[in-house]
Parts: sequence; C-alpha cells; structure tokens
Amino acid sequence: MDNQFVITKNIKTVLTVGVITGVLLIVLGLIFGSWTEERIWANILLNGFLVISLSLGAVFFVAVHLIAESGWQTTVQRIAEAIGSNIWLGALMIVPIVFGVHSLYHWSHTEHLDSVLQLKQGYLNLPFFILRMIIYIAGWTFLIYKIRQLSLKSDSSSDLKVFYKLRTYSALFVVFIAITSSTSAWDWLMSIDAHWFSTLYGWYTFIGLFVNTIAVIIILVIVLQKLGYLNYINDEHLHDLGKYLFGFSIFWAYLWISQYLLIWYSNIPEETVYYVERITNFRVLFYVNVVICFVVPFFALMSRGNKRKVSWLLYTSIIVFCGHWLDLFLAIMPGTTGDAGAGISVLEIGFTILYISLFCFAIFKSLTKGSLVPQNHPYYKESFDYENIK
Amino acid sequence: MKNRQYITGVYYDDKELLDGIIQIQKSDIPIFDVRTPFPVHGLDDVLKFKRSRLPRLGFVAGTLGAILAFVFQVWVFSSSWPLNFGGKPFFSVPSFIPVTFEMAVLFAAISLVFGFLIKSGIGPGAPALIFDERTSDNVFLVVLEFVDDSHEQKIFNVLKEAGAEDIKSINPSLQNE
Amino acid sequence: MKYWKSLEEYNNAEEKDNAHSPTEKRVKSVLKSDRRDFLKLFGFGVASAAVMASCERPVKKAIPLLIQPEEIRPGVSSFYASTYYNGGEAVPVLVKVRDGRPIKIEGNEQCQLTNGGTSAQVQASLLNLYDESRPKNPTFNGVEISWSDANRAIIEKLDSIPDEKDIIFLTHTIISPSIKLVIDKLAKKYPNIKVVILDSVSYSGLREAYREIVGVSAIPFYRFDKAKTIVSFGADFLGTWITPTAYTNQYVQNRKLQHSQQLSKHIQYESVLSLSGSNADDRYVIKPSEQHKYIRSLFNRIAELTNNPVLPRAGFEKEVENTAQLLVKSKSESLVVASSNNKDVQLVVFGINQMLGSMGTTISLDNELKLYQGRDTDIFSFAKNCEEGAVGAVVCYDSNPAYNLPSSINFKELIKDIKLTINITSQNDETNPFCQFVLPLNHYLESWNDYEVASGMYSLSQPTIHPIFNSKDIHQILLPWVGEQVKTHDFIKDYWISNIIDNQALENSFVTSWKRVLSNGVFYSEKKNNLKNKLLDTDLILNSVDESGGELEFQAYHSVALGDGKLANNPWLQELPDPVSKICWDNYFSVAPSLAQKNRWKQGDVIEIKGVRLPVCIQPGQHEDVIAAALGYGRTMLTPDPETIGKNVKHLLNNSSTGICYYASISNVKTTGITYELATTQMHHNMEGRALIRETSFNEYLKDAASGNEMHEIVEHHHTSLYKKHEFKGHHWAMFIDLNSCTGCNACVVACSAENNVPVVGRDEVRRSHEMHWLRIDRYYTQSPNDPSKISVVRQPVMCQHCDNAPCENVCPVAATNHSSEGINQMAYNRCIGTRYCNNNCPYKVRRFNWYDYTGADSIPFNRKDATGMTSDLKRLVLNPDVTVRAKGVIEKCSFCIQRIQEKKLEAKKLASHLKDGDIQTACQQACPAKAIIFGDINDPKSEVSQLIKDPRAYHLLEELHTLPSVGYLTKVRNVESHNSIKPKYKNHS
Amino acid sequence: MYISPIREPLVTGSKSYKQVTDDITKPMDGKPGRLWFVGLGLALLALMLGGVAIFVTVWDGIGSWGLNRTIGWGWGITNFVWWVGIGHAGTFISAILLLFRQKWRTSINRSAEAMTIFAVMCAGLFPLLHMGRLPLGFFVFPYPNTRDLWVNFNSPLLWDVFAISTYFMVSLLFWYMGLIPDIATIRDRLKRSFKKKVYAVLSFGWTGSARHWARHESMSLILAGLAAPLVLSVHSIVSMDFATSVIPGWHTTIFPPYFVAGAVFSGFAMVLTLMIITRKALNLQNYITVGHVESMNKVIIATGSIVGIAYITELFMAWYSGVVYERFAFVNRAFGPYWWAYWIMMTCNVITPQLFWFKKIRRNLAATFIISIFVNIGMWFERFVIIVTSLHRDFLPSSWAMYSPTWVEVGVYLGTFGLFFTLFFLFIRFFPVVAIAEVKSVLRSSGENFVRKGVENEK
Repeated sequence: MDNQFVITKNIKTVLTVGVITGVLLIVLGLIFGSWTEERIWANILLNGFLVISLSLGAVFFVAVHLIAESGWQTTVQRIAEAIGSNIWLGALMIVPIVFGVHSLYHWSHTEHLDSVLQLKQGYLNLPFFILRMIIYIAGWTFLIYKIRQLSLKSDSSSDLKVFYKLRTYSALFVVFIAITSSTSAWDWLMSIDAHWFSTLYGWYTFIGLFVNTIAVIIILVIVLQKLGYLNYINDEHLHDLGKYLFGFSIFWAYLWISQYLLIWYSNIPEETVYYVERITNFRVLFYVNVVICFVVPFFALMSRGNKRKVSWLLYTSIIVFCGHWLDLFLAIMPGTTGDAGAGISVLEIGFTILYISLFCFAIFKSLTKGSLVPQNHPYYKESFDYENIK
Repeated sequence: MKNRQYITGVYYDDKELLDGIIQIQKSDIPIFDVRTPFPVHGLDDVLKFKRSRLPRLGFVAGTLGAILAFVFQVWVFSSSWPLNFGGKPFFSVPSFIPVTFEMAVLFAAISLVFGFLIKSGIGPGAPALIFDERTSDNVFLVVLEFVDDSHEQKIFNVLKEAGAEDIKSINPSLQNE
Repeated sequence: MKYWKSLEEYNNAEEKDNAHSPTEKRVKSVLKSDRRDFLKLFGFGVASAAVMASCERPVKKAIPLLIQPEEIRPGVSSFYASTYYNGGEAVPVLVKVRDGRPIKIEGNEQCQLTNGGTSAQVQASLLNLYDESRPKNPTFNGVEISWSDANRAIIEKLDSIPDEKDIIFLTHTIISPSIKLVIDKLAKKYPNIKVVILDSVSYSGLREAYREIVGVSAIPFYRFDKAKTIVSFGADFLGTWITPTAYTNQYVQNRKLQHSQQLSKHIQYESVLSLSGSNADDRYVIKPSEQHKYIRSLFNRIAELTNNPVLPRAGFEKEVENTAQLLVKSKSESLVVASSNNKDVQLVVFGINQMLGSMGTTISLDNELKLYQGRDTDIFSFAKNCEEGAVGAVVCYDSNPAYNLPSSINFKELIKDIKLTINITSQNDETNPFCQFVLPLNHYLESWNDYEVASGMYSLSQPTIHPIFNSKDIHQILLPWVGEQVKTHDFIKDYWISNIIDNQALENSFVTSWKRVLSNGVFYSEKKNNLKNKLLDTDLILNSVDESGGELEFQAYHSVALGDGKLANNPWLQELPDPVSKICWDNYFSVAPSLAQKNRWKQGDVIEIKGVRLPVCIQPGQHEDVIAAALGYGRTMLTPDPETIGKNVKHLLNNSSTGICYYASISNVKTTGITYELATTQMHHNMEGRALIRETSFNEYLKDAASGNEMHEIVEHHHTSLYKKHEFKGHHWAMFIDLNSCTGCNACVVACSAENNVPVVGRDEVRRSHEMHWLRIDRYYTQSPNDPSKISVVRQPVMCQHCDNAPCENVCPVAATNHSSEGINQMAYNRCIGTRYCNNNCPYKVRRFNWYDYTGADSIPFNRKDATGMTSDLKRLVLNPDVTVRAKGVIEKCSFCIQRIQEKKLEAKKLASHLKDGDIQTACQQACPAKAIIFGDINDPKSEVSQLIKDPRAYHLLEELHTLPSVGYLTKVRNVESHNSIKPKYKNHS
Repeated sequence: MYISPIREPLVTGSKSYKQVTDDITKPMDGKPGRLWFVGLGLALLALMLGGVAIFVTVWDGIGSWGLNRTIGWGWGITNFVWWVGIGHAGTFISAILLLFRQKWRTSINRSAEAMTIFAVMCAGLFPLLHMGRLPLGFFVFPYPNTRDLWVNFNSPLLWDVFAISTYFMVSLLFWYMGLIPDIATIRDRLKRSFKKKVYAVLSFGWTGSARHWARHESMSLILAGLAAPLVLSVHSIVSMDFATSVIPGWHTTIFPPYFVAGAVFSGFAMVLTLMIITRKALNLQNYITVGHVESMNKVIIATGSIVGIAYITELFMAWYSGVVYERFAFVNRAFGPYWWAYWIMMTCNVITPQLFWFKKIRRNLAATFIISIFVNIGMWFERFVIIVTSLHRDFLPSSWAMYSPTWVEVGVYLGTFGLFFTLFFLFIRFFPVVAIAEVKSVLRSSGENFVRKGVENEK
C-alpha cells in the first residue's frame, strides 16, 4: 500500500493550466463582458465562501464521525483533513470582502438606512461584522489546526490518549461550527438581502455546504484512486459515500422545500420578496438548482448498484458540486448585482476555475504531509473490514 | 407424491455453520433449507441467493403512490371543483408535496410488507414447517431433503463430515394446522 | 303575594311563586324538555305563532312599506314603519316582519332626526317583544282576572274615590298626542286626576332653566350638526344624553372628511370617561361637583371676551381659557351643553350660548323637544301628598315607580294605604308586587300609537304582530274607563285627521295622505313653536349651588348599553360590552388607576359604599377622586335561572326635595376582600405601538391628507406575492369604515346579532372569552393612563375582513371555509368539523366557535348551554330564517350579510335591472347612526367604496401581512393642535 | 467482520444464544408479579378518567376545555405534538440508526418502536377530540360524496391526516415484521397449549429459513430507508400546522427540522425514562447496558443542543426581522404572563441536557433518569409555549386573552397516559422487550467474551 502521496508533474501542469485559464477568463470577462464593481465583489464572495465552506464541511465530516465513534470513515479521513486544513486559504479568499462591503451589503450604507435597517444596526454594522469575521476565522483555524495536528501525530504514536484528545477537539469544533455556521451564513449571505430573514437559512446553507463537501470528497477519492492511490477503498466505502451524498441531497431538498413551502404558503411580502426576486429574474437557474441538487442525485443514486459504480458516482458528484455552486450563486447574485447579473458568464467561470485550482494545489500539498490513512487510528482495521447490508 | 423425508444437522455456531455449508455444497447434495435463530451474515452469499426483488417492488409501488396522489390532488383542485382557498392558485404544487410523499411511502411500505409475506408464504396463521424447535433459540439447522432412502446414509456422512452434530432423519411437525 | 325586604328575597319569592304559575311552569318545562319534545313544541310554537299572527293580525290597517298587504308571502319579509319609544328617546324605525313575526328593526331613513340611524337599545327592543316574563293577563292581587272584570272593578273603585283625594296618573313622559287626548277624557270624567311624570332620568334642571327663560318647561332643539365648536360639561350626548341617536347623527356631519374639509371641535369636561368624552378632541377631567365652577369660569371668560357682564363670586379655572377662545372664535356656531340637573347651572350654560349667539343657530326653540317632561318637584310633592293621605288612587303607566322613584322615597310605604293602585306595564317590573291591579300593556311592536318627538315632528307606531299575551295597548286600557269603545287605530286616525294632517294642505285625497303617513311612519308639519327666549338676567342665577364637594365623590351615570335599565331583561343588551370599559353583564364601581393604586384595589375587588357592594373596574381617564357606577342595574332578569344583574346604586345619591342630583359626596369606602370576576370582552387596552388605528391631527391632515397613513403607501408599494391574485369578474364586495365617524355606540353590534342569529352566551361564558359577537368594537387607550385628561381613546369596529389572501381559508382541512367568486370569505357551517385552525390563523381573531350547544341546534340531547333563555320557545321567534342557526362545534363569523346580498341580487335579477350602489346594506351599516360603515361593490367604479379605496385616508388592518382584506378603514383625524401619531415601525426598502 | 477493541460490548455477562433467549423471554413465563398488576391497575384507572373526560368533551362540547376565542388550541394540541414527538424515538432508532449501522440500537429498538406505536395512538386521539364535531370527523377523508366536495389539500391539518396515518401504519408494519421471529421464538418455547396456538397465529408461520431471513433483512432495510424520511416528514408536517400560519411565533422557517430534532430529543428521553425502569424490573441489565444509556444520552445532548440553537435562532431572528409583531411575540414569551412556561422549557431542554457533557453523568443511571424526566417536561412545555404564548397575544391587542386548562383537558391527558401504560404493561408481559434475534446477530461481534462452546452445556 502506497500511503504517501506525491505531487507529480502532471498534477502541477493541470493545476497551473487551471490557474492560467481562470485568470485569462477573468481578464476576458473584464474586457469584453459587461461588469460592475458589485459583480466582481460578488464573485469574490461566492468563491471565497465556496472554498472556506468546503474546508469547514470537511472538518465537520471528520469531527462528527470521530465523536459518533464511526469506523468506516477512517479510510477517507485524511482526504477530508487535507481539504479542511486549508482553512487559511479559504480565510484569505473571503477576508477581502471586507473591502467590498459597500458593494455587497446594503446595510453598510449607514447614511441612508430605512427604519427597519436602523433597527438591525445593533447587529449589522461594519465593526461588529469584522469582529465576528475575526472570531469565526480565528476559532475555525485554531480548532482545525489542533485537529489536524493531533491526527498527524497518530501516524507516529499509538497512544490512545491522542485519539481521545482528538475526539475532544472534534466535539469542540462541532459545537463551535453549530453556532458559527449559522451566524456566518447570516453575516455573509443572508444580510445581502438585508431586510429578508429566515430562521432556517443557517441550517439550509450548512447542509448545502456539507453535501458539497461530500461530493468533493468523492471526487477526490476517485481522482486519487485513478492516480493509483487508495486501493484499499472498495465498493463498500464508495457505497457509503454514495449513500451519504444521496441521503444528504434529500435532506438538503427537505430543507429547501421547508423554507420555500413555508414562505410560499404564508405569502407575507417581507419574506416572499426573496423568492420573488429569484423567480422573476433568475427563473431558469432557480429551478435548475433544485433539479441538479436534488432530482439528479436522487434518481442517480437511488439504486444500490449505482452507488457502487465509480464513474456514475464521479459524474453525479460533479453535477452536485455544480448544483451547490449554483445555490451559492443564487444566494449572492440577486441581492448584489440584481437583474444585471442574471446569468453565468466567463467572469464567474473564470473566478471559480482560478479559486478551485488554487484550492486543489493546497489540498494536494496537504495530502503529502502525512499518510493517506491514519496509521494508528483505533478504527483503522475496522474501516477496511465491513460490508453493507444488501 | 412421495412422502418427503428430511435429514437435519445441527450447528451451535454461525461461523461453523457457514464452513459446514460450504463443505456440504462440495458434495452436490442440494441443501433444502437452513434454519437460523437470526440472520447469519454471509449466509445468503454462501447459499447463492439471488438478490431480492423487493426493492424494485417498493420503488414501483412508491412511484405509483406518488403519481396517484399527485394526479388526484391536481384533479380535485383544478378540475373537479376548483375552490379559491386564501387566494392560492388552483395548481398549487407545494401544497401537494406532503400528501404525495406520504402516499408514496405508504404504498411502498405496504407493498413491501405484503410482497415479503406473499413471497415467503407466511401470514397470519400460516402453518410453519418446523424441524427443530430450537432453531428459534440457539440452533443453526441445515436441512437436507431426500426422496430415495438409499441416500440417507450418504447424507448422514456428508453432514458428519461437515461438522454437524445431532444429525437425524426427521418428519417435520406442522405448527398451526 | 308576599312583601319583600330585599331584592334577593324578592327574587326568591318570585321563584317560589313562579312554581305555582302555570305559564311560568310551561316555559320552564319547555326549556328543560328533551330534544324531541322540544322540536314538537317548537314546531307547534312557530306554526301557531305564525298562524295566529297571520290570521288575526290587523291586516286591513297596517300598511307595509314595500309589499302590498293583501297576503303574506311565506319567506318574503315585509317592512312596517313604526316608532321605538320607551320613555326615553324616540326613534322612528322600520320593522322587518317575516311570516307574521317581527325579526329585525331597522332605522327609518325618512326620519329627519336620525336619518335611519338606530341605537343598540332600539335594535335590541325587538327581543323584549318575545320576553316570556311579560305580564300575560290582568291580575288583581296576583290573581288572574279578565279584562272586563278588571275594568269593572277599577271603574267602581275610581268612582268611589272622593273628589278631595287625587287620582295620580304616574307615567313616564307621554309624547303621544292621542294618549294625551285619552287622559284629557279621563280628566273630564275624574277631575281629581293628576298627571305626575316620572321619568327614569331627570332633565328637570334643564327644563326648569328654560322655563325661566322662555316661560314654559322646554328642552330646546340642539343642532350639533351646525356647531363648529361643541363644549359639553358631563353631557354624554353621543351615548345617553336626551336623544343620543339623533345627536350622533348630527355630530358626525362635521366629522366626515371624505365629504368636506370641515371638522368640528369637541371639548368635553367630565369626571368619568363617557362615550362622548372618549370621542372628544380635548378633554378635561373635573369632579362632578366642580362642573358649575368651570361653567361659571367659562361664562365669565366669554363675558370678558365679548364685553358682557360677568357673574359675581366666580373663580377662574385656567383650563377654560382655551375653550373660551375657541368658542368665541366660532361665535354662533358654538354649542355648549351640560349634564347638570341643576336649574341654575343650566341657566349659566344658556347664558354662555346666548353670549355666543348660538340661540337660533345651534340651539333652536322652534322645535322644542317633547322628551323628558318630568319635573322633580312634582315627584316630591306627589310623595308628600301620599304621605298626607291626599291620594286616593295611583295609576302607574309604564313608569315603574318602585324602581324609578328617587331613593329617598320608599314606594312600598308610600302606597300601602292607598285604596286603588294600578300598574299598567309591559314588564314584569318591580312595581307589580305592590299594586292591586297589574294590567299588561302591549309591547310597542304590538300597538298602535303616535308620537310627537319635537314640535311638528310626528311619527306613528303600528302593530306588527297580534299581541302575544292577553295584553292591550294603553288606549284600549284607558278608554273603557271613560266608557268609550273605539279601536285605537280609529281613535288615532280621527285625532290625526282633526288635529295634525288636517292642518296641512293636501295635494291628494285625505285618505291617501293618512296611508302615506302610515307608510312613511313619520310626518313633519310646518308647525313652529313661538317660544322666544329673553336675555339672561345674571341676577336670576341664584348662588344656590352647593359648592362643597366631598373629597371623594360618587357619580352615577347611565350605561350606553342599558341606559335607564328599562330593557334590563334583554340578553342582547346585557351581553353588549360597554363602549368604554368593555365590560358587560354587570355594573361596577369604576375608579381611576391612581385611586385604585392608592387603595391597592385590583380589577374585580369588591368594595362597599353605603352598603352597596360592587366590584372595582379600573378606568383610565377618570377623575382620581371620583367613583362612578351605572344606574339601570339591580334589576331581575328572567333567564332559566332568574338573577339580579348588577346592583342598583340609586341609594348612593342623596336627593334634596328640590331635585335629583346624579352625584354625591361619599366617604367610608370599605374594601371587602371579596373578588368578583367582571365579564369583559377586551383585556388589553394598549395598541402596543402597532399601526392598527391610524390617526392624525387636523392640521397635519390639511397639509397632507395621507398623514398618519404613510405606511399604507409603503406597504402597497412592497406587496409581493408568489402567486397571482384571483380575478373577481363580477362583484367584489367591500366595506369601508370611517374611524372618524364611528363613535363606538354599539348599535351595529346588536344589529349584527339580531340579523345573524348570533348566540348570547351569558356572563360566565364571556368571562371565559367565549363571546360570539361577529362584530366587535376594539377600544384602545393611547397616551399615558396616569394622566386622565391626556388619555385618548380610539375605536375600531372589527369584523371578518374578508381577505382575498385569507390565512384562515388555507388551513381548513375540510374546505369548510373558502372564497366566493365575489370576494366573500364564506363558511359552510354544515361542513365545518370545528378544528378551530382557521380561528388560530386569523390575524384579526374574528372567528367565533360554538363552544357549547348555545342554540339547541346540536344533535346530542341534554347538553344545551343557554344561560340567558335565548333558546326558549318564544325567544326563538326572533331568529332570522335566512340565516342558519349554528350547531355546537362549528365556527362562525361575519358573512357580509350574505343573505342580504343574495336577496338584493335576486330582486335585481327579477326586475332585470342592475344593482345600484347602496341597494345592499349590511345590518351593521343600516343600524349605524353615524353612517360610518359603507358597503358596496369595489368592481363598480361608481360605487362609494371604490371611491373610498382611493382616499388617502384609506388603509387595511394589518395590511403588511398581505392578507388583502376587503374591509378598509379611514384614518381618524383629531381636531387637536399637534398629535403624537404613532410612527409605525415598518420597513421601507430604500 | 472486525470490531475495534476500544468499543464497549453491547451485551455484557458472557451470554450465549440460549441465555439471550431465556433472559429476554423470562417475563413471559409464569405469573406476573404484584408490581405489574399494580402498574396495570393504575394505568387502567387513568384510562378510565380519560374516558370520562372524553365523554364530557364530546357530549358537552369543546367549551368544557379552557380554550377561548383567542386561543383555539391549548393542552389538546400540545399533547398531540408531545405524544407524536415521543413516538419519533422508536422510528429514529430502528430506521436512522439502522442506516447508520449503530449496533447499539438492537437492544432498545423493539421497546422504542412499541412506544412509537402507543404514543402515536395517544397522539392521534387529540386531533380527533379537539374537533368540535367529532362524529363528522370522517369529512377529512377524500371520499366520493354527493356534494362533489373533496378536502382542502392546502391544509397542514389534512397533511397531518395522511402523515400520521401513514406513520402509524408504517411503524406498525415495521414493528410487527421485526417481531415475527421473536414471536416464533416464544411459540417454540411453549408446550402445546392455547397460548402456543395464539403465538403460532401471531408468528405468521415463521420458521427461520435462511431465505426468509434474507428477504426479511432486505425488506427491513428498505422499510428503514422509507421510515427515515417518513419520520422527518411527520414531525415536519406537524410543525407546519404552526409554521404555515402568519402568527408570530408560529410562522418561522426553522420549524420543520427543529421540530424533528425536538421530537427525537423527547422520544429518547421517554425511552430512557421507561427503559431505566424496565431493564431493572425485567432484569435486562446485560442487554440494556450503561453503554446503551450513554449512547442515548449522546443523542439527547446532540438533539437537545440542536433544539437549543433553534430557540436562540428564533429569538435572534425575531429581533433581527425588525417586525414589531415578531419582536413582541418573543419578548412576551420570555417576560409575558407565561414567562414561567418559557423558562421551564429553557431550563429543562437547553440547560439540563448540557450536564451530559460530563461522562460521569452520562453514565449515571439515576442522573439520566432525572434528566430524562426533565426533558419530557421541558418538551411538553416547548409545545405549550409555542401554541399558547403565540396565540394568546398575537396581532390585535384587543383580542389578547389568557388560557388555563380545565379538569377535562387534564383528564384527557392523564387518560392518554393510561392508554400508553396499559398498552406498555401488556406489551412487556406478552412480547419480548428486546429484539431477541437482533441481539443474537450482534452477539458475536459485540457480546462480552462470547464463548462458543458454552452452548454445549445447555443442550
């Protein structure tokens, strides 16, 4: 078993090409497309949030399985860790929005706020916004750093204490993310539509990013297998990951419909305004989002056989990833660019390719920093030897 | 029709049972049945059972339930008697989702259970062909069937070789007749 | 019959006696019979009443307004013009008669006084017709006798009374010219007859003041509609003072900003928050004993300003400065009234009006009001005469002296030695046990009668049903005593021909004219009084007013619902929440919050004053040193379990022999430690900063008509929806309520109950918030409750808002409530299974649930919950057959009077014509004396509602919820300098 | 299959298959003890009280409850939601934990599922009883009728009809299908008797054939797969009874998942309350171990914290919304006349479960028992707070009112306890409380020092 990952030249080439393509597309978009300052900032927010959310989702994946005493995930733990440990990159990518606050957030224009936004000023004000951002990022980075460090330590030490300590930090992380996932979603996404509010929004966003993380883990697992690693990951593991993607896609849809149905039903303008904006100006994307985030994985992964097919799983995961990118797009664009940005252009694609390529670089770099499977993990053996019920 | 006769062999451990069955299978004697007190992991693979078609039944029934429920609701609201409730549209899809979902689950669940019962030939008051009452307690029983008495001894030997204990020829009792 | 010492004992005695009375027994047994028996009896009752009424009703003489009288068409209502008069105000009405039984009273739009308005009491008076406690036969000492025997005995006794002894005819004010003629005839036969007028409320002071000025006792004709500035000292002219229905109608003429840009200024000085006070623009809280002080101050200030002589020995209260300035500014378009029953005080008031030049503009002597002719001194001298043995007979005519005499006079003692005592009454009243003869009098809906409300303003009453019991109208009771055998109709007709109609030049034959008068119900002659007022001689004003008020004073007032208490036996009125306190089914000592705090009284703590124990009601806007309670209570009500409602507080007033005074100083208020739960329909009185009732000041309104209503435009602008509105292609019914016109008089509430068979649930059920009114009037206090003069009151009638996006309709699992193609939120009662989900979801909380079997419509036997006797055989005759009687467990609510809409639509269809705006009037709209409710088709561009929806004052209740109500409101505009209008906290997306 | 050595055994006491059967079926042998009769007697008494209260409700009308024009739902619907919530633990354990391969569910799933069914029966009573016209309750079904009138598919209450009946049906099937092999076990242990015949009928002729087992497993898995979203949907739909309205405090989008979390929370609390006693009374300490209790406590702390976060989210959003009505509703909850209900809810649901962060408390049976009761109380108050405090002061202050229950409502509630415990007592007497076959299936991997040949001695 080759458990030490090495970045090959091919990988480097592909990713460099990605970075260059991204930059080129952005430049093209800026030269030939119509763009506004808001749109640039919106793209920075979108992709920055995408990257940081993947890190958070990945560490949540690790942490929640550790405290739930789950065995099977040990095989993919390091991959999730690699995604998660790059929280610094996500932080770097999202922090710049502080400079674009006035383009992104209507509430930051304190000079002309209506009565309701004045009422919200206790929360929606720039200093507090930045303070919260610092707290989130500092907290996440610290806890993730600890988790990663302890996990890497287990490669060399078989002391169970390390494992239990890891579990403690995982619990802390889960508690911290339980609160901050909601508040950060309110801060960065929901407050774009400053008047609108929905209590479910935080959870909805979180489940979205978690599904997305699972899709990315699946993609990475399959890519690494294609590169010749992770040969111990068999059908059973893929089946489990597939079940995850399937189940959480349904759960995402459940939250989506919960939020939509309740707002649709009561039809109170202060709430419907959010959906009315999206349904009128982003009609097609609005429905496409539901189709590729729910309908596609639901039917693609329903049967047991499909969950065990590598290519089937890979393509579904890629579609789901696109779906959740679109979900973020729909969360951010209508409130920032309005109908002017009612579409996806080279600019959006360029930004995403650039950010994702950079992120992949970082992930691969992290993968080299330890064994691809935690060596002295107490569930190490258990995770290779199990079967799904038929 | 000839009176069926059976030879049973007892195992007290599921692991030994699996090994024993593999042993018996080498002898070309068809295994009539294996009785266990709980679902033994891997037994279905060893006995080469086909995958059950119950999932497919559930899917079809669920889909049918969903379609029926949805179509019925649409028909009621927009064709049979379109009533204005709180200004909602007659074709109010979000309102139809809960009932559609519930009916899908109900159809699927009922069809699964009935599919299972019918396929397994069991049901309220169905007779049970019991070889050894301990099979619901702690005994794993391999049941082999023979028609020709001459086979009897051979089967005895095979079972013995396969590590079975308490091997005997048996006429099963029918419960509940 | 036994004598009784207390009302409690009286009740018990009556209960015992009832046990022997076969009729009472029958009524009781009907109430307690099981369902099958009940249905039989009910069916029989309805059928027999219908047959009885239709066979014997005086068809030949009664002329319906709309339908020819030849026959009654089953299921089609006829309307008969009549007049409500019960010793207080007189209101011409139309009586809706269906299948021989009157089922609804509507205002008569031909009446120039009320313009079709009614009051809660007028609306409710219908129910007293079906009151089983009414005396059913003539009795002598409690024994039933025949009319002929009674008459024979009475005539015999009357004849035997020596000439030096008086025969006292103790009556409420008689405004009927024909009854006066009858009495004249009696007086001819018995010259020793003396008429003593005993009104339930005394306006003696006012009348005496005018006697001073014009020479005869008179109440002038006030014109609130001509007044730009109205100042009232304690007179609740919108609620109870003289003729509130007419005054309300006049008053609102200058409050309707949708018609003109005129807004009158109303200033109220009072001690207790009254209906008028709560509608006033400015309000000053004074002690009752201080009233004259303030009136004199005002007089002097105005005298100074107008260079008139001032009154001596009068201080100056600085509060009146502003009032005086305003009055002087509006000159002759001013009107000052006062509630005081003191002649001298009323003289000063007259003096003020005179200085302002109001005589002849806002106060007319041309049409002097004939109401309330009682003179306090007459009553006291009658008592004195009785004591001295100078009275040979007392004939009470609907005056209930045992209840209405001043508390210092003990009626029982007074008449115990009198040879002949007769009580002519339509009620089972307190006087009956003390009189030898009780002669049952018809209800006004059973009688012919005529009235002269004000000089030259005549109206008629005609019977709409054959007398239910063995009763007669007053003419038929009295005429036999003088040996005349003439039918009342003929008697009145003859009188009118020779005295009233004859005077008028006719364009048509005479008989047609009588018929037209009958059909119209009202008649106005050109006859004018020739009363001339002389100038007020300030010397006339004796300084006899007792200036010394107590530290704590008691103020008696009349409640808007019950008034003088004559209709106390009326469940509709008893359940009517007071427009100010929102309490029903009891009277109470109302106290200011600060007084309550000082004494540590909480709402419902029973306190005792001079032996009268009543619970405390904490009433903002009341003077700190005043305790008030309503008169008209302490009367017994015949419910399945007869009970005394409230307490009579009359003996808290100490009356001098010169006049009745409605306040007194009190001391020694005892806290009893007992608590009593008052039944109230509203428990929270603060709007909590919500823009529910939007108001502004007149100044701001003139600058921007939408002021106070800024939110409306914002909300309209931000209405988004996830689905398209349904189209309403035909009619789309809508209603607008002008909050500036609505005074909160409650007439609409009773009208709605009568029209829609709304159950009465009784005190206990109201306590549990189980009241069923489809229409309620929300009342909020704004400003601080601790400053009684600053407190301001806003009211809002709320019924089902008929939302086009109704949250209630969505959630009914069985589709029992849905939206009609004409925009009405409709209920299918027989489909309702009673989940109450709709009620929970209704943001307006206008849906009502039948918690128990209130109506007898339930299919389970022995579970009826009818605390008020509303389901008795007789009372059920009042039910409107067009409206389903709801069963237990069913939700009900305002239907926009769908039965009326359907009826008018069908009528128009039959005539192949189009509905005109105003053809359809909902019951509440019809009853409203202020005409504050407007109903119509919003799809008709010419309709009033479609104009109103564009009014800058228009808004919907909770419109930010996007429920799209069909009911709208017009903002309230107060005539005040500046206004702290509530700034709605609502978003405006920039 | 390999199991990590750091995992705690799920069955303690070195049990053999035979011992498992004997231990679990023991309560069904012989005569029940006095305690059982006392318990059943008390339960029947409560049931009778409930019967009287139900009679009064139906006969006299809903007026016999403390509801009024402002508060249309009170204890009745509070109890409904509470009981449905309690039921959710069973399905959660047997469906979602099955999908997540949590083996510790095997010891408790049977009794938890039984509780699901009994709780749903209790819950189902309330929507029926709260109807003003119970005899016409069948109107909720879309049956063809002469009026051509169907039902209102927009109504969450109608969704409830479908959700609750489907849930009851599926739970019953799931439970009974799982019970069949165990009934067969009892049948096979009995000597020829009438009792044996009854069990034979109930066992559906189960033989333990490998083919049946395979099919049974397949069906169970799919039923679990169906029951998992079903359990989510049921309480979500229950939550929509409130959340679809426009009433502040009711209308909030977080309700569906938060209600589900709350339901599992309360359900686990009830399972713990009952199982801590039952394991002792029926001597099942080796099957329902402290480890099981700890695992359940972990679920409690997780769901309790989710619920807590939801409370705070609601509170914050009410402020953040800037809507006067929303803001008022929550201030009123915490500081209005029903403040005590809110703080009972907060204390019991958010604060007490946090004690489970300490391993010592998590593994302490007495502490767990007390906290589980706190949670039961807290979750009842959660529904009370949502229903009553939201309704009693909504939009128009003129209609604000107060609510307190009458003896009839309390009686009906006690009656449902009677029903629940009557059924539960009968259940533990006549059916195995622990799923025998399922425990046996994990015995090899998770039994403490499973000694194979130990069985020989039992022959």
